[in-house]
Amino acid sequence: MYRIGEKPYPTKIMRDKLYELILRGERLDGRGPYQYRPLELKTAIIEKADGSAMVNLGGTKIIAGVKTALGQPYPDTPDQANIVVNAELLPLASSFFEPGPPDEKAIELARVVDRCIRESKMLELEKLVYIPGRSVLVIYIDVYVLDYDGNYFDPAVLASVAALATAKTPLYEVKNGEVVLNPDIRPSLPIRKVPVSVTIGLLGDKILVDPTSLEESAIDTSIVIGWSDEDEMAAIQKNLQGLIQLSVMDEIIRVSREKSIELRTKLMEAIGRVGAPL
Amino acid sequence: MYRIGEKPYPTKIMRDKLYELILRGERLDGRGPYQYRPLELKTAIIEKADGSAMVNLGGTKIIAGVKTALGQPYPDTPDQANIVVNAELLPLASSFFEPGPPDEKAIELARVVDRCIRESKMLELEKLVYIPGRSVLVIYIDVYVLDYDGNYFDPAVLASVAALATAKTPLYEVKNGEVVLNPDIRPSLPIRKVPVSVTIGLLGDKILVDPTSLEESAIDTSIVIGWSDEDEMAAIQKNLQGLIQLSVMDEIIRVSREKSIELRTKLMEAIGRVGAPL
Amino acid sequence: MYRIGEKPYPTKIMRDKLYELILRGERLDGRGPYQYRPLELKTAIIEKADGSAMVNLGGTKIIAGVKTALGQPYPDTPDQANIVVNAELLPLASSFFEPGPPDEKAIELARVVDRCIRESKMLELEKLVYIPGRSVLVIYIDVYVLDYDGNYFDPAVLASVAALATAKTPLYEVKNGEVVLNPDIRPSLPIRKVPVSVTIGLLGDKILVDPTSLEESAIDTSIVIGWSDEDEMAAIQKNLQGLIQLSVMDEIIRVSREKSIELRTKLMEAIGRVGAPL
Amino acid sequence: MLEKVEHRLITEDGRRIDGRALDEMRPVRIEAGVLDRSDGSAYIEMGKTKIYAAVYGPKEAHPRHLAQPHKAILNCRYHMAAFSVEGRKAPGMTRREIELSKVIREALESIVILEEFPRSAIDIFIEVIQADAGTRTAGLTAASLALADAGIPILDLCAGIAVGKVEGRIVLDPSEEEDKRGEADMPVAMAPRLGSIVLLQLNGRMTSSEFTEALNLAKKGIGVLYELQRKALGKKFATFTPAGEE
Amino acid sequence: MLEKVEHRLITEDGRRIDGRALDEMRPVRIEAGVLDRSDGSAYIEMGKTKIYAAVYGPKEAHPRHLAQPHKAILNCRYHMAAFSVEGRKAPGMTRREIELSKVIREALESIVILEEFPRSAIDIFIEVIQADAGTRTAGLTAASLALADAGIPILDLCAGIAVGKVEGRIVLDPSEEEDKRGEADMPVAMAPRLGSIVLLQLNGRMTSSEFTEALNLAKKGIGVLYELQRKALGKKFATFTPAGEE
Amino acid sequence: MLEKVEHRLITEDGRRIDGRALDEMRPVRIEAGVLDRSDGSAYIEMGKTKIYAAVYGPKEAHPRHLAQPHKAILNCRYHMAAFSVEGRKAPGMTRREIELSKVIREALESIVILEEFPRSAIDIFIEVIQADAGTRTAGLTAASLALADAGIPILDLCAGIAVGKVEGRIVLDPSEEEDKRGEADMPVAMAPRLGSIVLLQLNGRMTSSEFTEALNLAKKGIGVLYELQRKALGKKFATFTPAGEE
Repeated sequence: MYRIGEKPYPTKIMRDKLYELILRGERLDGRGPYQYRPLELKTAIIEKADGSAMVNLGGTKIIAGVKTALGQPYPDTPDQANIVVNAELLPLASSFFEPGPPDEKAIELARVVDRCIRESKMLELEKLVYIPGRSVLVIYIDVYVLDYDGNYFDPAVLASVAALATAKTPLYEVKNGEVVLNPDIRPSLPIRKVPVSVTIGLLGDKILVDPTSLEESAIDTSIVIGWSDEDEMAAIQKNLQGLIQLSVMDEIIRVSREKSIELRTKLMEAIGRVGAPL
Repeated sequence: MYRIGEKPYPTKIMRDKLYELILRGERLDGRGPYQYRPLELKTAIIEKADGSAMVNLGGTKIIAGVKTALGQPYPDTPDQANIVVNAELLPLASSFFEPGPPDEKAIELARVVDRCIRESKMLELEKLVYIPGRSVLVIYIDVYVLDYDGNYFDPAVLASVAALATAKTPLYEVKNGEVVLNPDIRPSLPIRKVPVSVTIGLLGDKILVDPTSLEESAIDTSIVIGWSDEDEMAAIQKNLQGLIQLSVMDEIIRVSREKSIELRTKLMEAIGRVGAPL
Repeated sequence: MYRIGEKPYPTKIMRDKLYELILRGERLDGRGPYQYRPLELKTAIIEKADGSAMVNLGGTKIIAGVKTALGQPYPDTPDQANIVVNAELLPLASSFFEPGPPDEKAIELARVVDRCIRESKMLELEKLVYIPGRSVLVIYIDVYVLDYDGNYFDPAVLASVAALATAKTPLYEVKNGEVVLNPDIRPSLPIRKVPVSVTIGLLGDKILVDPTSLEESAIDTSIVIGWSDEDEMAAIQKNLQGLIQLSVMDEIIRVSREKSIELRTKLMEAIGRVGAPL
Repeated sequence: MLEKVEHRLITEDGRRIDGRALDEMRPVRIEAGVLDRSDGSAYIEMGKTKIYAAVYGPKEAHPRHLAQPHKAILNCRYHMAAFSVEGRKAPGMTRREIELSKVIREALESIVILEEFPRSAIDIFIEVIQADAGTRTAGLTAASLALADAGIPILDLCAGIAVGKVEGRIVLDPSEEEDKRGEADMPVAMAPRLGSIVLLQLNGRMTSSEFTEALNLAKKGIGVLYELQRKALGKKFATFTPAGEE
Repeated sequence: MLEKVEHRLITEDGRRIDGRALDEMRPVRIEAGVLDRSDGSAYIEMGKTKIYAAVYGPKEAHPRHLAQPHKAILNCRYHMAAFSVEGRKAPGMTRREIELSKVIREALESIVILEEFPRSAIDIFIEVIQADAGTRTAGLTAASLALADAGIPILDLCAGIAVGKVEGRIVLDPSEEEDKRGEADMPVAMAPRLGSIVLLQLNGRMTSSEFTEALNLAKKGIGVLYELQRKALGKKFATFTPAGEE
Repeated sequence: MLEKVEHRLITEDGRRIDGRALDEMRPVRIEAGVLDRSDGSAYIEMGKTKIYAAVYGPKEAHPRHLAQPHKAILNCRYHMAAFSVEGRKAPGMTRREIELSKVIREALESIVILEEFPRSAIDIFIEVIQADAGTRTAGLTAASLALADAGIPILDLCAGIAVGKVEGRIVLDPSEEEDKRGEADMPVAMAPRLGSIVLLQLNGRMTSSEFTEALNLAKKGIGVLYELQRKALGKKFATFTPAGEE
C-alpha cells in the first residue's frame, strides 16, 4: 500500500563512511555538515502562469507554477481564498520515480509545502474573498521535480513561495453583486510572511543539512522544519523511518532556525524584495 | 476480472468430514445444522453518526453507521428519499481481504443489504421528501466488516437495520420554498418493516445455517434469503459457485423463514422495540 | 505506460512472404493490393439508440450507436453542439484486447473517428444550439469492436457516420427562454458531408489497402486518411511504428482518395441516400 | 409535475400489455458461432434484449499467481454498451455490472468441468448491446452456449429466465415495464439435466407459495430455452415464436 | 451569515472547555487481542476517538519484486470509516489518509526488527471508527500494541499523543475544537525506552521555547500511554481516567 | 455575448501576426544533457513552447512479462504540466496526452535499433512545461536528441514540426492562434537521412495539392531542426533565430 518507488536499502558501509566523515565535520561532496548546496532561483519563466519559479539546489531542480481562478470557498473557511497544492515527482527526475498519479511521497511533499504556506499565514487569504461563502480566489500551486539529487522539500517550498511572491494575478471586483474581471490591472498577491523550510538529516546524534540523494540512502532519518519568520516555526515533518534522539532536538531546532534565515535572505534577493517591507 | 481475494480451494477432505457430521446432525463447532452462532448487538456506539450498530455473530464482527444529508432524488423516484449502501471488507478482518476499492464481494454485500432494506419497504421513503423531484433526505449506510469468520450477510443486515431503526436524524422543514434545518428535534426514521436475512450453506441436499469461514471453504454453495416479515421474502441471492438441487428449495425456504423469525425477535429486543408497534 | 495489448512481433518470415506476394500484385486472402474486403452495413439495429449501425468488413465487426442529450457547450465553442466519441476494443473481439478502461489504442481510435467527423464538418453543429453558450445538443457516439480481423479505423468511421446519418433525434425548442422537448417529431441530424477513412498498410514502398490482422502483424507501418469528400482530406493518422518513405506519399494519397470514393458510394447506398442531396 | 395515471399491466382477461399470456415468454433467437476470433460464441435475442457472448480459452492463467494447481479459473465480464439502455450508460463498469458478472460467473463455474484444465483460465465476455429486461439470464444462456460452442467440457448446458410478480400475478419473462412497475423480479437459471439451480436472485416481495409458483414457471421457460440451445448447437441457430405470433 | 461570537477555549483559572487542566489528557482505554482473525490486534479509545488496529504477518511479501533480501517490508494503512467524522467522508483513501499511513509506517519501521524476517511482509491496518482529534497518534499507539500482541520482535513499544497551542498556552491532547480553533497542533510519538522520537509533525506556529515546552508535555503523556500499553499486553486491557473523574 | 470582430491572421503582404513570413519558423533553442539523473536528456524551446525530455535505459524490462526476447521495448510518456496551458490542466493524463504518447513512441520506435537490447526497456519522458503550439513535434525532436545523448544506437535523429493551413495559405510552424483559427494543422516528423516520415497527423481540411505543398514546407523546417540537433549534440546547445530578428 502506497510505497511505490521505495528508497534503496541504506547500506551499512555507506552509513559508516558518512558517519566517519561527519565526525570530522566533513561530507562526501566537500561541504560542511551545516552547509547548503549552491542555490539558484529564477522567477517568471512560464508566461502562461500567473507566477512561476525554477529552483536548482545542487543537482535537484524543481519548477513551481501558480494559477488562479474564481471558485467557491471551503465550507469551514467561507471568508478565505483557497490554496490547492499539487506536487509530482516526475519520472524524468529519477529512476526511483514512476509515472502515474502522485504516490505517498508526492502527496507528502504537496502537503508539507501546503502547510508551510498555509500555517505560516504567508498569504492574506481573507483579502481575496469577493463574496463571503460564495466567491473567492482559488490559488493553484503546482510543483514538479524535474531532476532529483535529494531534498525536494526545501527547493519545493522556495519555488512555491517565489512563484507566489512574484505572481501577477487577475483582479476581480464585485459589481452589482456579480464578480467581474478587471482586465486593466494584474496585482500581486497580498504577502504577509516568507516561509522557508530546512531539511536536516541525522546520523545518530550528528546533523547534516540538505542531504543529497546518496546521503539520504544512508542516513538514519530526517526532519523538515518550516519557519514562518526568524522566530516562529509553521510546520515540522519527520520523514523517513528511523529514530531521532530526544537529546538532539534542541540542536536541530537551533540549526534549522539559523539556516532558515540564510535561505530567506537568498530568496528575498532572488525575488527582488531585499529590505522591502512585505 | 473482479475476483480479488478468492476463497481458498474447498478441500475434498474437509467437505467429506463436514458431510459425515451433518448426516449425524452435527457440526465442527458443536452447533446443530439449523443453529445460529451467539449473537451480540449494540447500538449507538458512534456518537458522530445519526445511527450505528455493532454486531458480533460468533467470530464475525460488523459495524454499520447511518448518516443523512439533503440531496436530490433519483430521476425515476422523484418522490422518495435516497438510500446509499456502501460495504467494505476491511483487510483488518481477514487475510483474504485486501486493501483497495470494494471488490466484487464487497459490492455484492452492499447490494444485498440494499435490497433487503429497499425491497422490504423497511423505510417510508416517501415521508422523507421535502420538495418532490428536488430535495429529499439521502440516507447513507456504511457497513464495515471488522473481523471475519464466515457469513457477513446476516450480521451486515442486522447491523444496518439496527442502525436505521435507532437513528436520530436531523429534521428538515420547508419554509417559503426553502428547506431548512430545525435544530430542536432529532426524530427517528419512519420504519415500516424490520427485514432480516438468513444465510444457508448447502452440502448436497443438507442444509447448514450460518456457515463459518471454515465451513464456507468446504460447502457446495450457499444462498441468502431476506425476509421483510414473517410471510414475505424481499431478496434472495444465491452466492458462491455450485448447484442447488431443486428438490431442496422448499426446505431452504422453510428453514430460512423460521430462522428469520428468531433473528428478528433478537433484533427487536436489542433495539428496544419488543412488542412495540412499528 | 499505455501499451496494453501490444501487437505480436512482426515475424520476418511472414513479412518476406507478404512482400513476395505483393510484388506480384497478390495477397494471402486472394485480394489485390488496392482491394477492400467485402463490406456489409446495417442501420437502425438498436431501437433504444437515436441512431445505430453495424458494419462487417471482412472479419471485423463493429457497432456504433448515437445518443443525444441536452447539455452545455464547451467554453471555446459556445455556438456549436458537442460531439463526444468513445470507442472500446471489447475483449470479446480478440485475444489481444483486454477488459478495462480504454487503452491507448481505443483512445486513438475514438480520436481518429472524432477527427473524421469533426474536421470534415460532417454535422452542422451550429444548427443544434438552443441557447448560445448555455444549451446545445450533446451527441454521443459509442463505438464497439465486436470481432477483430484488422483495420478497425475504416469500419468504425463507416458505422459512426451511418449511425449519425440515419439517426432520428429528439427535437428541442426554446419557449420563453426554456429549452423544451417537442415530443411529436424526431428529425434527422443536419448533415453536410459524408466522411470516410481509408487505411493503408505499407511494405517498403508497396501499398496494401485494408490490412487484415495477420497482415498488420507483418507490415512495416500503416496510415489512415479521412476524406471529407472527393477532394478534401479531413484527418490523417500514421499509426504503428515504422517508416513511410517520402517517395510513396503521393501514391498513398492518390489511392486513398480513389478508395474513399468507392467506400462513400457503398455507404450512401446502404443508408439510402444514393444520389440524394445532403 | 404531471399527475401520472398509470395504465394497468394485466387486463381483466389475463393478458399483458404486449399481448402475452402470463406464462408466455417473448420471441427468442439463439445463434452459436457468431464471432470468428473467439474460441466459442453465441448471440441471443429475447424481445428487444440483444446480447453477444464469447469464450476464450482454456489458456494460460495470467497473472501467474492467480493460477490454480488443480483446476482452471473462470473469468467473466458482463458489460452493457453505452447505448443499450434508455439514456446513456457511462462507460466503465457499474456496481450492478460487477455484481452480475459475479453471479453469472458463479453459475457457470457450477457447470464447467474446471478440473480438466489445471493452471488454466477460461474467459467469458458478455456484451449487452440492447437491454430490455432479462439481460443477466439471457446473457448467461448465451454464455453457456458459447462454452459449448468452444468445446469446453460442461456437465450440462444451463439456461436462465426471469419470473416476476406483477399486480399480484406471477408472470414469465417480464418486460422492462413489468420489471419496473411490478412487485418482484426473480432471475432464475438452471442446469435442467442436473435438476439444479445455478443462479437465483430475488428483488421484491414474494410469499413462500408465490415463490414456488414462480420457480415452476421459470422451470417451464428454461425448458424451452434449453431446447433452443441444443438446436442452435447443431444447426448454429434456433428461434422461438410465441404461439400467438405464429 | 450569522455573526459568530466564539467562546474562549481556556478559562481564566486555566481550565479547558471540557474541564481538563492544560496538562491533562482525555480518558483512555486500551485493549489488546480484540480481533480474532489477525495475528495481533488492539483497540484504543481516547475521549471519543475510537480505533482498531490489526497486524498480519510476517508472511511472504507479495508481489514478489517488493520483497527485500535482508529484511521484512512493512505496510501500513490508516483509514477512516465514512461515518467516523462530521459529515460523511467519501469512501476511498484521501490524501490526508495516505500521508498519515506513511508517517505512521515510518514510525513503526523505526521500532520493528525487520531484519529478523528477510523476504517477508508485515501488514498493519488501522481503522478509525470515530475521529475526535488525535487519531494518528492514537492509531500509532494501537498499532504498536498490535505488533507486540502479534509477537513481532520490536525494540520498544511506541506511543503517541498530540500537544497543541491554544490561546497562547501549550495543552496536552487537544480536543477537536481546540485543534480547529487553536494556533498549533503537534502530534508526537516516542519509543520511551530508547529516548527517541519516532513521529513528529507540526501544523501551526510555535516558537523554539514553546516547542520545547510542548515536547516535554508530550513526553509526559506518552509515559502514561506507555504504561497502559504494557498493562494491556499483560491483562489485555487497561484504562486511564483523569484525576477529576475518578 | 459580444460580437467578436476577429482580425486577419495574414496581412496582404503575406506576413503573419507575429511578423513571420509564411515559411518561417519561430526562434528555437535546443540543448542536450540538461538533466543529470537521466541517461540522456534534452531541452527545447520553440517560441514559448518549452519542453524537457529524458531517457532512462536500456534497463531490465519491468514487469517481466512485457519483456521481448529479441528486442527492447520502448515506453514513452508525453505529459503537460498543469500550468503549461491557458487555464489549468487537471493533473493526470488526458486522452490527448495518451494519444500523443502513442504516436511519439511509434515515431521513436522507427529509429531506435531495438534489437540491440533484447529483454530490455527504454523509457522516454517528455514534460511540456509551457505549451504554445507544436508541442508534440517539439517534444519528439527533444526526445530524439535525448536518445542520442544517452548513447542509444539510432538509425538517424528525427525532428518534427507542424505545418498549417491558415486563411487558405500553407504556413510553417503555426502559432497557437493560427492553430486554433486556421483550417488545418499537420504535425510532421521525419528521419531526414532515411528520407522517411516517422510521424504524420492531420487535423483539418486540405486538398491533395495543399498536402504536397505542406509536406515540402515541413521538410524544409525539419532540415533546420535536424542541423540544430546535430550541433547541440556536439556543443550541448544550438539556437535558431529567424532572419528578421538577427
